[in-house]
Amino acid sequence: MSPWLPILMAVPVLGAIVVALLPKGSDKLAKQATLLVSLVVLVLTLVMAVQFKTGGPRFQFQAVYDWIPSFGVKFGVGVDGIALVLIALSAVLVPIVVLASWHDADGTQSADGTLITPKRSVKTYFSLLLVLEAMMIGVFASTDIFLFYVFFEAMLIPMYFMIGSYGGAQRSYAAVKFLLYSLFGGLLMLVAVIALYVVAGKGTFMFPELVGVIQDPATQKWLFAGFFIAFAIKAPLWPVHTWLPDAAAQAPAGAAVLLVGVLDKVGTFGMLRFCLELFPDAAKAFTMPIVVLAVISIIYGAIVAIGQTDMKRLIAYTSISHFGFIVMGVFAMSQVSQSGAALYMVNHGFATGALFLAAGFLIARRGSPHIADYGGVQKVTPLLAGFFLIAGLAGLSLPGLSSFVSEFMVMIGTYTSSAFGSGALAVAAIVSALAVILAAVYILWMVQRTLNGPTAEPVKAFKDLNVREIVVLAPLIALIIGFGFFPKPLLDVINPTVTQTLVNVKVDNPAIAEKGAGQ
Amino acid sequence: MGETITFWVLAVVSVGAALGMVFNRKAVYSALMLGTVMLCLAVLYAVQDAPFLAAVQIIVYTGAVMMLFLFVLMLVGVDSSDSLVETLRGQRFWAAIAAVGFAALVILAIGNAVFAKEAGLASAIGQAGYIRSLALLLFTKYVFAFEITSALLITAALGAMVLAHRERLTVRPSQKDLARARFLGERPSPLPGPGTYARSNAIDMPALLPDGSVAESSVNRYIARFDVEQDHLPADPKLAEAIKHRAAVESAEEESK
Amino acid sequence: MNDAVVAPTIEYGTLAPMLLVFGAAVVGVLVEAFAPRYMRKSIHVPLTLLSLAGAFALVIVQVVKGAVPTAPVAMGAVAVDGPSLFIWGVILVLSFVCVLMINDEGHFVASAAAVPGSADEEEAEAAGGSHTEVYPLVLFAVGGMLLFPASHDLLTMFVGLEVMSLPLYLLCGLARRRRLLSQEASMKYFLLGAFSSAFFLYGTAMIYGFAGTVSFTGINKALSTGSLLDPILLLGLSLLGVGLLFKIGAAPFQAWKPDVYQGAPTPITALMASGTLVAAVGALLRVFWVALGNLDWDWRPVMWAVAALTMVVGAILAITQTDIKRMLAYSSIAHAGFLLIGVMATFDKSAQNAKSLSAIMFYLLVYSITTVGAFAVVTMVRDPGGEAGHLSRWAGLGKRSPILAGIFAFFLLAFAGIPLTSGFFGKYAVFAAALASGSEAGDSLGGWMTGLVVLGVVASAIAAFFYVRVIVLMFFSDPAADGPSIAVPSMGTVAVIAISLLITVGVGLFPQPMLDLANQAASGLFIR
Amino acid sequence: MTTHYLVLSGLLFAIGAMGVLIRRNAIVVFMCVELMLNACNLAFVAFARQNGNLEGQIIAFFVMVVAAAEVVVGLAIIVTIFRTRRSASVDDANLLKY
Amino acid sequence: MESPAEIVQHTAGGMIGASWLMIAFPLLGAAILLILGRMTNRWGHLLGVAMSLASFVVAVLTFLEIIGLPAEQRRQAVHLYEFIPGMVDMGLLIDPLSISFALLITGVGSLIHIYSIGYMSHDPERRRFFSYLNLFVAAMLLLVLADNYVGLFIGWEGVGLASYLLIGFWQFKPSAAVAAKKAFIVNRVGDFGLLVGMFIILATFHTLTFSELGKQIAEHPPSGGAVTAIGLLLLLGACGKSAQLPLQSWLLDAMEGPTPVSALIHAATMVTAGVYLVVRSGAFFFPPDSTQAIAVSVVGAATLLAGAIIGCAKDDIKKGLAGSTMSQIGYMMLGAGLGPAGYAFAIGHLITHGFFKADLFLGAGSVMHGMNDEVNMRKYGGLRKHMPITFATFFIGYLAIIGFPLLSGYFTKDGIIETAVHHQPILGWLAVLGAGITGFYMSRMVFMTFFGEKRWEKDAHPHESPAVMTWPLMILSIGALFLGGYLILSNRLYFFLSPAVGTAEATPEFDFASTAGLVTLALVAVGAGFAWVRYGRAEVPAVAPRGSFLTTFARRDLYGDALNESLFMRPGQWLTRFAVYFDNRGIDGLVNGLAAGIGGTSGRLRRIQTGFARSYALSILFGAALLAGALLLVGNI
Repeated sequence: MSPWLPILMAVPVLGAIVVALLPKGSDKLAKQATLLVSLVVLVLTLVMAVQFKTGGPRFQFQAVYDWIPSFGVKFGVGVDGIALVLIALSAVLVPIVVLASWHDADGTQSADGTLITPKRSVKTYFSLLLVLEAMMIGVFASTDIFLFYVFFEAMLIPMYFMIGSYGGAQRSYAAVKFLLYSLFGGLLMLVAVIALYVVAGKGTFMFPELVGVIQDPATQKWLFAGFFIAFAIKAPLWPVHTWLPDAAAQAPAGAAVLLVGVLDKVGTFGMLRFCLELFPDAAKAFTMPIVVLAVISIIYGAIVAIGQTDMKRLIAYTSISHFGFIVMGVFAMSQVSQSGAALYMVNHGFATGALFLAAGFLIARRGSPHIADYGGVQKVTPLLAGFFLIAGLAGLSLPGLSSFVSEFMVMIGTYTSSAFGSGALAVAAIVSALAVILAAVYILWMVQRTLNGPTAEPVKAFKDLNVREIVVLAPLIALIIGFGFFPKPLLDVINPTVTQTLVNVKVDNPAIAEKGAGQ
Repeated sequence: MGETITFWVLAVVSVGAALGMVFNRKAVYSALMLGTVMLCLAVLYAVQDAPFLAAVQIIVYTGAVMMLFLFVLMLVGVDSSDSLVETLRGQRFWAAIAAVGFAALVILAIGNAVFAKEAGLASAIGQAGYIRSLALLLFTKYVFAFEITSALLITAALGAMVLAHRERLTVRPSQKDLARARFLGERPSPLPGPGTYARSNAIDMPALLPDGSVAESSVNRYIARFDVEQDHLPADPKLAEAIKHRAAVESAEEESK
Repeated sequence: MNDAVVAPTIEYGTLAPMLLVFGAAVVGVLVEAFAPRYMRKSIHVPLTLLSLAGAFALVIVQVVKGAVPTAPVAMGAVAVDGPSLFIWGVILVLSFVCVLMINDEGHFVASAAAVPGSADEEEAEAAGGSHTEVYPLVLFAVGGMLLFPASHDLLTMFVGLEVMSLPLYLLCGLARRRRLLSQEASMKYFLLGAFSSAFFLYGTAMIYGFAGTVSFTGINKALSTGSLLDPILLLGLSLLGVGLLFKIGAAPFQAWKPDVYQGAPTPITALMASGTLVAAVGALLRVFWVALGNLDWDWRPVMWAVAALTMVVGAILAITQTDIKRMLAYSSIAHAGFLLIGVMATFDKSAQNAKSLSAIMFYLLVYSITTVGAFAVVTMVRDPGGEAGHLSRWAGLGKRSPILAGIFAFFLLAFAGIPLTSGFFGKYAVFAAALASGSEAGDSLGGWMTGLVVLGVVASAIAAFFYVRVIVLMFFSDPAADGPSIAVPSMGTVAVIAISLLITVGVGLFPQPMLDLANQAASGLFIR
Repeated sequence: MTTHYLVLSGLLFAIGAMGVLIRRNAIVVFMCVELMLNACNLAFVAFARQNGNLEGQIIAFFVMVVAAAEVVVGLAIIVTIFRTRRSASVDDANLLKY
Repeated sequence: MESPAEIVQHTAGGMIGASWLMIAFPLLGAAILLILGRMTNRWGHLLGVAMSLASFVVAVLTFLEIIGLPAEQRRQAVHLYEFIPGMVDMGLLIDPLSISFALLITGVGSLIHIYSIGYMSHDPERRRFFSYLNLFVAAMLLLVLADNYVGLFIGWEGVGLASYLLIGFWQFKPSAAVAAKKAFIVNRVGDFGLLVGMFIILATFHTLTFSELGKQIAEHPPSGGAVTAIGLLLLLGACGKSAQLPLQSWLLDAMEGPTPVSALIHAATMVTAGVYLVVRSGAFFFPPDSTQAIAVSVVGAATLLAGAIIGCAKDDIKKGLAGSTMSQIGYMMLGAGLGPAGYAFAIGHLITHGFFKADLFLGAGSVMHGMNDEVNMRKYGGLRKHMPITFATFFIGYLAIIGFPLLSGYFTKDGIIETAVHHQPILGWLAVLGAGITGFYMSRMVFMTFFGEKRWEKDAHPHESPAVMTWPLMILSIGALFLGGYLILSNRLYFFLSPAVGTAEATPEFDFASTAGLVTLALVAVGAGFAWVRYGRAEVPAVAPRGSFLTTFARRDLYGDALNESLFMRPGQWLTRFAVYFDNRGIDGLVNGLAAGIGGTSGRLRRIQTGFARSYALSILFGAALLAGALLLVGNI
């Protein structure tokens, strides 16, 4: 019984309550309180993460309490390596998002004085944010599948309100679409969760006790499908991806970061932990179709991204492409590809986060997400442009930046996976590698149209990043570059979990480069 | 044998009457047809060793319930009759289909059921006798339902009160009040009657006062207005003028409302 | 001829909750008759509330004493078993809460007999009259609700049905505003209700013909002996089903529900949507599980179709509704479908059946409480002409009164079954019960149960759409310039909303205590 | 004979039901419902004799009482509606729809 | 033929152990300049130069330490840190090949840094320019020093990034922005090849580290198919970076960048990375006379001709030089495809080309500096008097590139040609032809710029550049004069490199009087003479005449862009448009359609709720009948 994870969840919830109960007109105090709480969570998370023993048992900091004995549901939390890094990702992103969203609810005016967004309740926004943080931590920390499901679904609500109340012009359409898509998938998963409980007959939802319990292949397939569809929608995988561009484009930049950076990771995280380990045979049986979908996502997302005229939508489509990589890595079922996929989840959070935030700052200055409304930004605001460019380069997985390592691992892990013998995975890896070209096209074309060229008239009035905005972007950029050259800390934490996953999936696919590493 | 004959006669009559009830345009006829059915059923009850029930059927149903229906019918308008045009598309067709289908199913079910020989009520009645047996059941086994039925009756009474009874909110003026009001008013005496004429016995003709002048107030002002609006004025210009004037008073009053 | 009649035994102690309610109703009528007009309300309100609270206390006493009888009481007319007591408790709480709402000004017509829009009506309104008969009528209805699911023979059940329904027919027509709608609702409810109870009665006749008795124990016994009269048994079964399914509003017998819910005064709608539903489901369970439990082989496939149709019809039709009460009515239809999934979750093992029963009762509890809360919020959003029923009037409510809108949104999320609300656990419990019973060995419906649950899930997703749409309207749309005003809530309404919210939140976070209650109540199943 | 009586009762019930569907006058509709209840009673009485117990007859009594109460309430409602609309047609009351 | 020496894991300290400083210095410089931003405006360029020089010093010291070692120990792998645990460790490989490159990069790089102080002195963003230059140097060093393909790839993309940033340095010019993007994207096509190549390497040999790879190949000689595939894919990568056919189109556009960039990146160093890649992988994947090796040579030969032809038609001095760069790298590739026999010449040409081409570019830059950034040679003329130092250095570079006997280019290029004629005669003779064309277009350039009448714009006041610019020119031209001879004669370079790249079957001998050499010289002379006739003696029209089909063909860059446009861009645009449409209308349309369908169903279905009590009753009766029917049916089954 380790108190770490319950505390990590309780702190933001309490913070949210405090923020919500602040008297009227204390907007500034609400912001500061939120920032403080999120920083406390960050510190706690880091302190906890330091104590994680890489060679230790799979789940650490476990805490299990009875919650609903009638249903066999426990409040069971604990983290393995992948969950740990994802929790850390959330804990890092939230304070950044808080800072980034500092004025989002205040109502903003564009350079020419027109009102872009009306004033909205600041307290609500920030308490929603904190609630979301608690749920994000909870969803990754749950070792009880039911609890996981609860967080998985409940997480939608704060995000729904953040999009719907604080988003752009089409926000209600986007919010509803987001919610219904996820809810639909979630409900199918609910059926699978119940069925898992019933079929397993163990009277518990605790993940460690359910691994390897379901043996019947047909049952496995059905349950797998139930889980997978939910995760595929969440991830989002082609062809159930169309909610993301709308949601991400309409959400305020901060919320978009959490949506794409963390929430969607739940999908791929779930695939890796639940789909694979609970239903190994089904996972193997479905690998090829899923990898095909993933490859389609990769290429298709990239191509559609090229054709976007709206920055945030463009970034969203790039994420679809990136999620394709993650899914491919997960299902290629090799140590390297899965480690790469897990690493990708983290790196993508930073990279896309930075990109969304930088784009958000840009949009906040102009009041328009349309690429065509910009031009020559670099000349006026070199700092903003610089950050934007680096974030963009991280988006195209430039070597030296963190996303490269993961993308490379995924592709090479997929190519070299011996899980299925056939060359199909190799073909998938090669086709997916085409995305490196497409990624250059979509990112650089956007950069060219926004940052470069003659300065557009409204852009001339732009102010460069202020201190707050620099503080928002700088840590992300630092992390992107740092992990780009030195991903080892993350990989060391991730690798044992992946190894364990592969053992549970019964795939004998050892680290391909053992020989190369033996120095 | 007697029962069979009774059954067939009454069955034909009751089904005919039931159909008559459904298909008769006039509501009153329908009510009477329903009464017929009920009477038939009463006889059939009697035939089936339920004489008490037969009596109750006649007293409660035919006597009370049907009367209630008839009263309400009178309240609503005795001669009200449905138009033959069906306004809901396909309603009759589907109603017929559904009813026939339902009847077919019921008859099919009953027909397929294999009944033993009727047990008869002799053993049930046994020593106690018919009425006493009924009472015994009613006051022992079904006493709770019996008691609860009272709630139903109270509800019914209460409901009728709520919906139909209009409570007086002001004190009804007594004759004294009315007389006092009359004498305090402008005209203690009654209004003059209209002038009636041998040929046309019309109440829209103003009376003539002994001096030959026209008594305007002798014509009801609503009627006067009607005449004006319908251009139904007498040929005599003096009378016509009086009616017009009277109508103008009515119009003015109407407007002031 | 002179054999003495043995006096019937009535277990007054056991029946006390019900008798108290009926007694209070009769006293209420007497108050109507003898108390001066100005005093009536001040007598009725405490009388009604105290009697309901007292009845609830009596239920609690019975539960605490553990004196749950194992045989039907009142000469076999009433079965006061665990489920009955649970349902009684729920109904009493709900009716208490609804009475708090009824107690508010402005829901009931000043003079029902006065023609709408006439001088009489104005006069009555000016005089500040109102129908205090409402209180005894509600008490009668509640008494019927208590009797209906607890009755142990079909006759008592029929009487209970009527006792429950007649006052509701009347109450539906007593709305103060939009009286034409209210009267129309009343008439429709009445005609269709009478029509359907005729079916119930015919079914009773058939069952009686089959079993020679209308007692559930007797019917159950007759079923096990087998007979050549199966066709009339099945006919009776289906017609009884018509009557009961009508009451819970299952398709294709759902048509009355939207019209009546929309037209009736909102507190009465709340009572119908909660209390009546609970009672009807209880009765349905008793008939289908107790009397006809051995016939599940026959009725479950048909019930499958009904449940599926009900969920789909409820969910799909709700999407295009523009009136909030009407939408909630359709939502109630969809929920009736979900409940039917639970009703079907019965098969051989009694342990599993107890779980299913507990799930249904839990669902009833959480759903009905949330419903009452939702309707209470509806009463507070007002236009000059009364409640602002049209959804477009709700636009931007979240901006003008965030707390109220937030609470309503929370109730809607609970309806949608979002985790961390009570509705989620309700839905979960029912689905889990269905899947578990479907996975029992030998259940011919096994896979079909899964299919039904999946269908239920799809319907939930569709249903979520219209709940979410209201939230969108309230929070994401800009308020209309002349939007509805929010009535200053009376203590009663505040209490209603607070209680519902508390339970919805509390059960959403910690469902275990309520589940324990339901489990305990369901553990012994029904008295057979 | 029981079968005969039951068939008759079934016919009457169906006729009553059909009447409910096709008549517009609320009072007549209600009469049709009464006819259906009467049909039930006939069945009860027939079954009472068939099964050799008096319960069917007792139930028939209850049905009559219930019917009477229902009639009172129903007619009161119809009268109220008539006062408001000057019409007793059930079709005229269709403000609530869709 | 002999394989390269085994790579030794470096253990001792010394300069080799500290060789990472080579990368660290410029990287630090770039980081400081980028992070501190405007604060460094005053001294930023000095820091940049200092860092580059520091790197050069480290390189020289390392070089000295290497040549102090016995030949078989000259390959030292320096382990830095664990990069991707279980797969790749980050480390440096210090061997003759890499150190040669390092010297070239830091040496020429430092000179260009110094030159840029002057060249960019008027640019307000000079500090940023230097940060990019430093970044480039760091990345390029990583590229050549990394001891594994991943490190190489990081450097590879790093130089791509620096190139992108520098081409687009004047990003406010749309043409520069477009050119930068184009360069990056075309390079990415090549990267795709490199990436997939790495997949196959890892899958086949379970390692990406050069040292391990060597052991693996030594132990299990690989089968043909995989190696051919790897080779061709690496070649694709090399083509992208080195602007070889068919990925050549970006280089000409890249001249949008400031001239020092063109000199450093697009002439001297980065574009030769492809050659480095081929040579570095040569021992593994390009066995002589294998399909892939021949492919390398063929690509080289084709490009050298194409570049030369393009060079003939350009009036823009930088584009002309860019064409020549393509062409010269073509020579290197041709040489690199010939195996160890050609490696020394290829690398030698690479080094000398680094000098003389940098010299030429900087010279061109100097000219532009004096001519208000005018690049059109038709508006030059007679400049030799006005900028004598520039002229002199440029002329030396010119002589070197056309292969004037005894100058640097003569030795290296002739070496390649001879080896090629020996091994692949057809390609060799094409190279000879190319040399002739080189003679023509380079002469044309010199004549148009420095000879003839002045054709300047009115406001042009040509003047010699400041010392900070001319000194580097002079140093470079010294290299252009003598370096080739030093490296090639007595096979100094060959023997120096052989531990790293292996040895040929027969040690190559430079033959002053080979047939090919003589023919080359003759052709060059003819070309130069023809150029004199056309551009030296005759008047050069200020506006380009229409010219023949061939001229147009060359001016249009051999229709490379047109080809790309019609083959890739347009279909790509259509595909993109279709995909966007499909996403909005197809997939989203389906989803929205489904939603609308449910809504529509609802809208129609709710009409059932007619509001008529009788209809409701009908539905009840129907329901009852259905229920009864169904139950009777079920009951009878």
